Amino acid sequence: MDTLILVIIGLVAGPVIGGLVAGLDRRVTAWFQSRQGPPIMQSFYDVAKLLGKEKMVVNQWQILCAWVYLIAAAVSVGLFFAQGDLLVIFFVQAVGAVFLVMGAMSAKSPFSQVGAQRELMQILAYEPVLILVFVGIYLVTGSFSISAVWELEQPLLAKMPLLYLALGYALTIKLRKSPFDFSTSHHGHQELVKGVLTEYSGPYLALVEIAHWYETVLILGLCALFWSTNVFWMAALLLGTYALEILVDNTMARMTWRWMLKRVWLLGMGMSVVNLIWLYAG
Amino acid sequence: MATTVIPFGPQHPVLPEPVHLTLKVEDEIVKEAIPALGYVHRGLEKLAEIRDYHQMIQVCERVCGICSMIHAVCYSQAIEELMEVEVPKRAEMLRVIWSELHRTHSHLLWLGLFADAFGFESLFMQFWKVRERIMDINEATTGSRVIVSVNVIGGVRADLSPEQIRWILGEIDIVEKEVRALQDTIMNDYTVKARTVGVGVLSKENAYLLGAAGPTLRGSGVAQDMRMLGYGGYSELDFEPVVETSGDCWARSTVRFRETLQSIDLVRQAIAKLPEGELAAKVKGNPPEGEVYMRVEQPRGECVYYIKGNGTKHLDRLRIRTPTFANIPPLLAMLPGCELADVPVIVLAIDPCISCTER
Amino acid sequence: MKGKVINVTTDTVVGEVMKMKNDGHRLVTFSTYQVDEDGLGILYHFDKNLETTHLRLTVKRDAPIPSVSGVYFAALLVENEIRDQWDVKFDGLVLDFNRTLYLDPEVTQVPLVSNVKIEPKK
Amino acid sequence: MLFTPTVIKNLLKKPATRLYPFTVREPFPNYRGELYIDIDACIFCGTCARKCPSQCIEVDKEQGLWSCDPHACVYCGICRDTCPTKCLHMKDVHRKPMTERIMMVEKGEPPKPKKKAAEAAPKAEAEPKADDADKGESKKADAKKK
Amino acid sequence: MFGSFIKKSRAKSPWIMHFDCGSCNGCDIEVLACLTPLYDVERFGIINVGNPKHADVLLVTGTVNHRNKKVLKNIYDQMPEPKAVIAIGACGNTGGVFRDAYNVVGGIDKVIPVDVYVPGCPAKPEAIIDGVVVGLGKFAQKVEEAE
Amino acid sequence: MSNLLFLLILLPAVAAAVCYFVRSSAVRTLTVLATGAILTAASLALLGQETQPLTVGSVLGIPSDFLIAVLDFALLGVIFMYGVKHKSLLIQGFTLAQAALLAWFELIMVKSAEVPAFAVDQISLIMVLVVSIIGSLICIFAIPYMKEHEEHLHLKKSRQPQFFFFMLLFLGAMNGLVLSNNILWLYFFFEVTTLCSFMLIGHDRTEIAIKNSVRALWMNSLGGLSFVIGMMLVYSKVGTLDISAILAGGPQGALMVTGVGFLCLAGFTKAAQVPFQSWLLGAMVAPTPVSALLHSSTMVKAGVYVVLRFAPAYSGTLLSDGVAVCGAFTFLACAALCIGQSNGKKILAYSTVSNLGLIICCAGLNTPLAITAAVLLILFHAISKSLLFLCVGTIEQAIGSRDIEDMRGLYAKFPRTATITIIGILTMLLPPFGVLMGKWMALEAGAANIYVIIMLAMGSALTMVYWARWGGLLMASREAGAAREKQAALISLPLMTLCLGAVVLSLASPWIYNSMLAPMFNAPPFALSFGSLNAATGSFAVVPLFLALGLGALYAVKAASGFRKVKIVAPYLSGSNAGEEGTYIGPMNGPVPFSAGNMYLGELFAEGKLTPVFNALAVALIVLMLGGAL
Ligand code: SF4
Ligand code: SF4
Ligand code: SF4
Ligand code: SF4
Ligand code: SF4
Ligand code: SF4
Ligand code: SF4
Ligand code: SF4
Repeated sequence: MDTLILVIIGLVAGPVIGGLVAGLDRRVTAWFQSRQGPPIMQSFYDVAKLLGKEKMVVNQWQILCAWVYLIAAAVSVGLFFAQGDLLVIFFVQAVGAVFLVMGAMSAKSPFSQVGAQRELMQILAYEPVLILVFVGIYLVTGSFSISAVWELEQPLLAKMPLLYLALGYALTIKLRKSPFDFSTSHHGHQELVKGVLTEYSGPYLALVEIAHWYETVLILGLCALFWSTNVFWMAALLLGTYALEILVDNTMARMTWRWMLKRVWLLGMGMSVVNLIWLYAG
Repeated sequence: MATTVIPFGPQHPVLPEPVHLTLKVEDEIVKEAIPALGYVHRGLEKLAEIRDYHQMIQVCERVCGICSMIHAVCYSQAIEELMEVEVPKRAEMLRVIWSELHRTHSHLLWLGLFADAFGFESLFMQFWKVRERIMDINEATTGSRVIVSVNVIGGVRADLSPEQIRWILGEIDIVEKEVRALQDTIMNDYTVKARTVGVGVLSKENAYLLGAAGPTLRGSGVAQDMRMLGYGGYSELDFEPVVETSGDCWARSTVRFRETLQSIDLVRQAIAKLPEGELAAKVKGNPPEGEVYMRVEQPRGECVYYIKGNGTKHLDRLRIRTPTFANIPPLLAMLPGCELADVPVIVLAIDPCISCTER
Repeated sequence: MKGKVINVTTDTVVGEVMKMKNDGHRLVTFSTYQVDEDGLGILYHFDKNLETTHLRLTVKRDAPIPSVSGVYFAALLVENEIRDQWDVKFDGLVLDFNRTLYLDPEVTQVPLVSNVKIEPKK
Repeated sequence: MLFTPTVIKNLLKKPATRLYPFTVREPFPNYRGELYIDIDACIFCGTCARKCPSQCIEVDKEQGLWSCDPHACVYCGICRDTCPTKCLHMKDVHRKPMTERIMMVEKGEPPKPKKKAAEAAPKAEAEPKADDADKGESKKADAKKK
Repeated sequence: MFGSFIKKSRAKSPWIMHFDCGSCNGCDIEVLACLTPLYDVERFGIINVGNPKHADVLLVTGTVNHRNKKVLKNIYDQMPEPKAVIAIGACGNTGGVFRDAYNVVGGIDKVIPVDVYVPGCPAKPEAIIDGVVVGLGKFAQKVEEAE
Repeated sequence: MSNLLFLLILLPAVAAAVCYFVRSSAVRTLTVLATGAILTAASLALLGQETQPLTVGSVLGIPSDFLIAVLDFALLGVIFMYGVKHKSLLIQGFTLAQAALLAWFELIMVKSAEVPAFAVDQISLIMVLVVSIIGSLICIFAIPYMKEHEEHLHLKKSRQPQFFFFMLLFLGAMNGLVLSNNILWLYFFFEVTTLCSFMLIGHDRTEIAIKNSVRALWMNSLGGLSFVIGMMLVYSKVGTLDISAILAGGPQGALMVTGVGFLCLAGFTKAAQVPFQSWLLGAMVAPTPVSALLHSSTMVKAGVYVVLRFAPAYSGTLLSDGVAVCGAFTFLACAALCIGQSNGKKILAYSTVSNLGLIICCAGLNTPLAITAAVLLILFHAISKSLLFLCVGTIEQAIGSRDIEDMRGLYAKFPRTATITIIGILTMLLPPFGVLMGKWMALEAGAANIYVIIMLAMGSALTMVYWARWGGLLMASREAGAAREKQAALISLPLMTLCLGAVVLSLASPWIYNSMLAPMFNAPPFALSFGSLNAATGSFAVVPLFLALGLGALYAVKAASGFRKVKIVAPYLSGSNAGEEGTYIGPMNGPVPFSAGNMYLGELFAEGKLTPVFNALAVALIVLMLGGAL
């Protein structure tokens, strides 16, 4: 029963938190650029407006894929709040990612096609890192379940600092921030227009956006696990991490997927492996 | 088989102007790039047949709204040469000041757009923020931010008061400081270099043979700057063409960055040497029969006007060759083999202005 | 007009342009003007160390003009432009847009020649 | 990451944003904004119409009508500078956007056919007054309102 | 309640798309300048999206010619309702100085319906902001009428 | 029970003979259908049986063990003949060595008492189900397929009799293989599959088909040789041919473990593990039902079965780790090679090898969790993969190409096939379906071994990529009123059955686990509650996930099917769309058609460059593995 209540809280709070984070993000980004920026509630206005727009698609697959993306993202957040298995949560989240890609590929538009391919490259880059992070958690707690994390005496961060850094790569990719914002970017000034999102419009774009909020919450939740012992430090860790994300977003050029693959596989995986070896040894 | 054909333009967010490239890519490597033009073609050269030669100044300014001043200067100088009009020294120097202000704003604008081309939005914002001071100077001294309309045949229509000059000097000091603060980012930042160094390389020979112009040519190591012809007030100023040798996008952006500082310096020199005197010479009659070939240096490079007069107030032929027109063949040569993500960077690196290309 | 002007004919133009290239000149552009009812003047502008040289070619519009795009690739765009604006043909143009560089079928006049209709597209 | 000092500086300083339209800064006095005419001073000489590079002014000397298409005007100020009576002026703020196309039409008093004027503009006929005045006035009001 | 939130949101989140229809760049760069720190139209929730399918408001600069009129029409058709069109600058309004040239069709309203005309050559960023504000008013009005 | 076993093994052989000698297509069709039905029934019936070892006394008065020995040599003789015919020294050498060693083994070493020939346990039960049901469906699919196939080839004389002969024989051999309890019997069936696969791969008799079949034969002969060596080494230590006895004893010293190592190596060759993957890839020249049969449910599964079967015999040894690492390496290497492929069957081939690697890795990990993962993977992989093979076959016959780039937008013309293929792909890579569940267990089991987990993590990501893009490119718009797609009943039946099976069995997986797998272990890895599999290390909420995602997906499908009410617009093409969907006005004012291609990461994952590297690494790993056993 408790689990069910937690799941419902997660499902409701997910988009609220995700939307607020997105709004804050835009505001802080504006400050970094010496601008005033939009209201904090802007993301909600955007999505509400999109929901009120005319429904327009290239074909029915897009409708299907947008919905499945949202549902999978929501389910993964639900599972997270239900203290589920990290790997399962991740795979459920991957359902969404795959459907987003497939929906983009259903349209005869080179932009969404290439965007979809790049999205796949991103999955290729972050998936191994995330799995290794979960393995790290398993090695520390003896389980892949989130519930085990709360029983720790010492924050995960103390044992897996390098894995946290590697997680940073995955976080940046998932949040679609520079230097990894090539499958689609927040500002439409990209060689691929809106990349993987080019053909989603109106209410379906809103679904994708809400799903993205869920994903943001999921990945922030993942970060939160790293300081599970103290709420204050957890908040500080999250704030610091996100602030760093915004800073990185604002001080780096967009790179290419080739660069990303090499970088994340060498550095991200490298750091993860070093940290893992340490955990295995210890 | 795994070829993707990408219609790059005419409406495309990284190309603020409508132009089209059909890109054939494999694994995001460009194999072939074919352009399509004509989305901005208006046919304004032909307007010379129905507008008189004074009115054509306003038309020529609108060949391109970014370096409008310099188009007007080039056109006016051509007509003045044809009609053998002596332009007052003060007017010549004022033309230099506004031309260099235009070059500054154009380069700052470009640096911003270039940053945007590799997804560095904050840097774009920063350059455009700095640029607004130049726009304010334009607006305060000429009455318009972009298309300033201060040229007339024989001179200029506006003047600078001593207070304005003092204010301008103060403003450009600030601009220079803020621009210099960005030097490290645009020239040395790791991610910026990763996106520009070695991208779109144009060798010195190719740049020359393909007829590149302006910073594109100078970035490949050819020291050619039409201002060295010494037209207008430039003969009295002290400067050297800015040259980089690596021929890649980094070199082109560095040339423009250094030219921005050079232009600010030229504004200072011109103000220091601003003589007293008339603003415009009296112009009587119509351009006589004859031909004139006039070249000036625009922010994007060498701009050529060919004018044929016939003794009436309408010109027989007005022909404009703009720098972007010259830079398109080199662009086509640079694209094959690059990554799709580098296409915007390479395209932007020639500082395309399609409006003036197609007129 | 400043700079040296050399008169050429359709027979000699490619050779002269080749000579300019071998001399290390940069092709700047061509300019065109109307000579008479069906005559077209083309000026080939060259630059070397800020010195200008012009080749002047006068042709009738109904005969094809030898293209120099094989010598200077950069001539491709301007030759296509002239093709659009004067309805002339170039022999050996590297990439011939066939009068679609700027013009659409809606424009029925040859732009820079008065009272000449564009032939309907095949 | 070399850009970090700049963004931090931006973060610590007040945003550079001008809060237009909530606060409007003092316009530059020279700005060539909205063109308007002091119709009472106009002598309907047509100079402005002839000099306008955009050819957007029409002057009907016989009826005393001066009209300009503000949508076609390029705000170059040539007309203002060449008007012999200096009856054309430009505000230092831009013309406000409109939801419909309008035409500025001003009706004034056509000059009496004097001998001197007759040389330049032959046979300007005397005109019954204010036939179209109402129409002109209403359009003018419309134009100004926006 | 949600319906009224959507209605309110429409005015608070106008995503614009800029299409340069053969402009001299004068107006273009002023449109771009609107996004930059000194004008920052993101204050009003405005995002410059490069894609008609995401746009609410189409900002058009420049003269229409025979080639780009098809593009203009196409883009307009790909925008989902409700939508508004703002023609910017003398060129967008009427064709401007170029309207007598042989390849010029004229203003934007020759091809698609225009909701707001922003005069100027080029239109100042302030004028463009005013134009968007007027456009939003028109937008709300159109939605009312449709309902 | 004994009747059922004979039915499962001998009926296919008899049916095969019927197909071969009665050259009527109607009879053939009936035979195949009937065999399929009976095999299915028999395998299901076996489920309800008491399991106990079974001894086969004599057949027609000849002692059965002797009969098998004779048949062994006869088989080797046939293979040697083919070696001579195709001038392959490798085949000749390997077979001669095998024959010599086998003779020595049987005549000198073995002093056996009677050993039960057959035994049924959980693993073999599942294998029998897989072989009998999926194998039968594939054979049924082959009926219309081969008809059309021969029409394409314009054959004068139908060669379907041979074809179905070997197909059905294969099923029998497989059933025999998985049920054998006598290691010599196992070896016999192992060799039968080698010969059948050789015949089937070379079925089309094109130059390339023959070349590839010869390659398959020599590699599998090497496997046979390795099997014989392994058998001898193991026997020399434990002194019995009884597999259950061998397993019960666990690892017994270096020599015996090395012997098991050789048996595993034999399994590797059969399961086409790197560096032996090339035979399986080459086998793709065969008609698609062959690929489906060989590479989803039978031949290659024989390989992993051997490795899995002997898992208890090497548990806790270095060999076990070696097997795990080799398997994980194959998983990663083939996933990487797969990224670069656009040939649909090659993708399936690499993905098969890759998944087999994962199963072998699980066997090597050798914990209850890992063994559960292995068995579930065998089951679900067989279903989904055979479905996909059949889909590719159907598509190939429809569009004349097996290149996935040519399948772009398949939905527009062939909505049924495309949808089934998409579902097939989804069941291969996403939760809550069985293959992913297996992968999940494998990852959780592998987390204890750093080498394994790193390779699994990377391989898992690569897998996601090559499936997702294939699934995506099949989707497309379909014009209203486009012609309906026709599918022959015998094509539809296997496709729909497999498709449904993949989904329903995934949903039922907790109960499958509970009833069939949990009894295998003293300490079952999972507890079942609310339809979730719970363990200390993690839990997979199968039924809740099915409910959440399934209901969600149903809602999404409903929303999508209302698409006619939504405005349909052309895709965005920078504003230059021409009339037709996807076409735009390009240079010279002319139309340019849509064209898109996947990224194949040519510079990173070039098959030609990577294969030698992977092969070398794999050889090194295998040497290490065998060395580790000593
Ligand atoms: S293209 Fe170049 S010359 Fe032409 S207007 Fe633009 S900047 Fe000026
Ligand atoms: S020249 Fe530059 S600023 Fe002007 S429209 Fe093109 S990209 Fe934009
Ligand atoms: S033309 Fe001159 S006199 Fe006449 S109304 Fe205008 S300003 Fe007055
Ligand atoms: S006097 Fe004649 S030329 Fe002068 S303003 Fe009047 S009408 Fe024009
Ligand atoms: S300001 Fe310029 S364009 Fe406008 S009416 Fe006057 S002369 Fe014409
Ligand atoms: S700004 Fe408008 S009215 Fe003025 S010249 Fe240009 S097009 Fe004509
Ligand atoms: S030039 Fe002045 S006086 Fe003459 S018509 Fe124009 S506004 Fe009137
Ligand atoms: S209105 Fe003026 S500034 Fe704007 S595009 Fe047209 S000519 Fe350029």
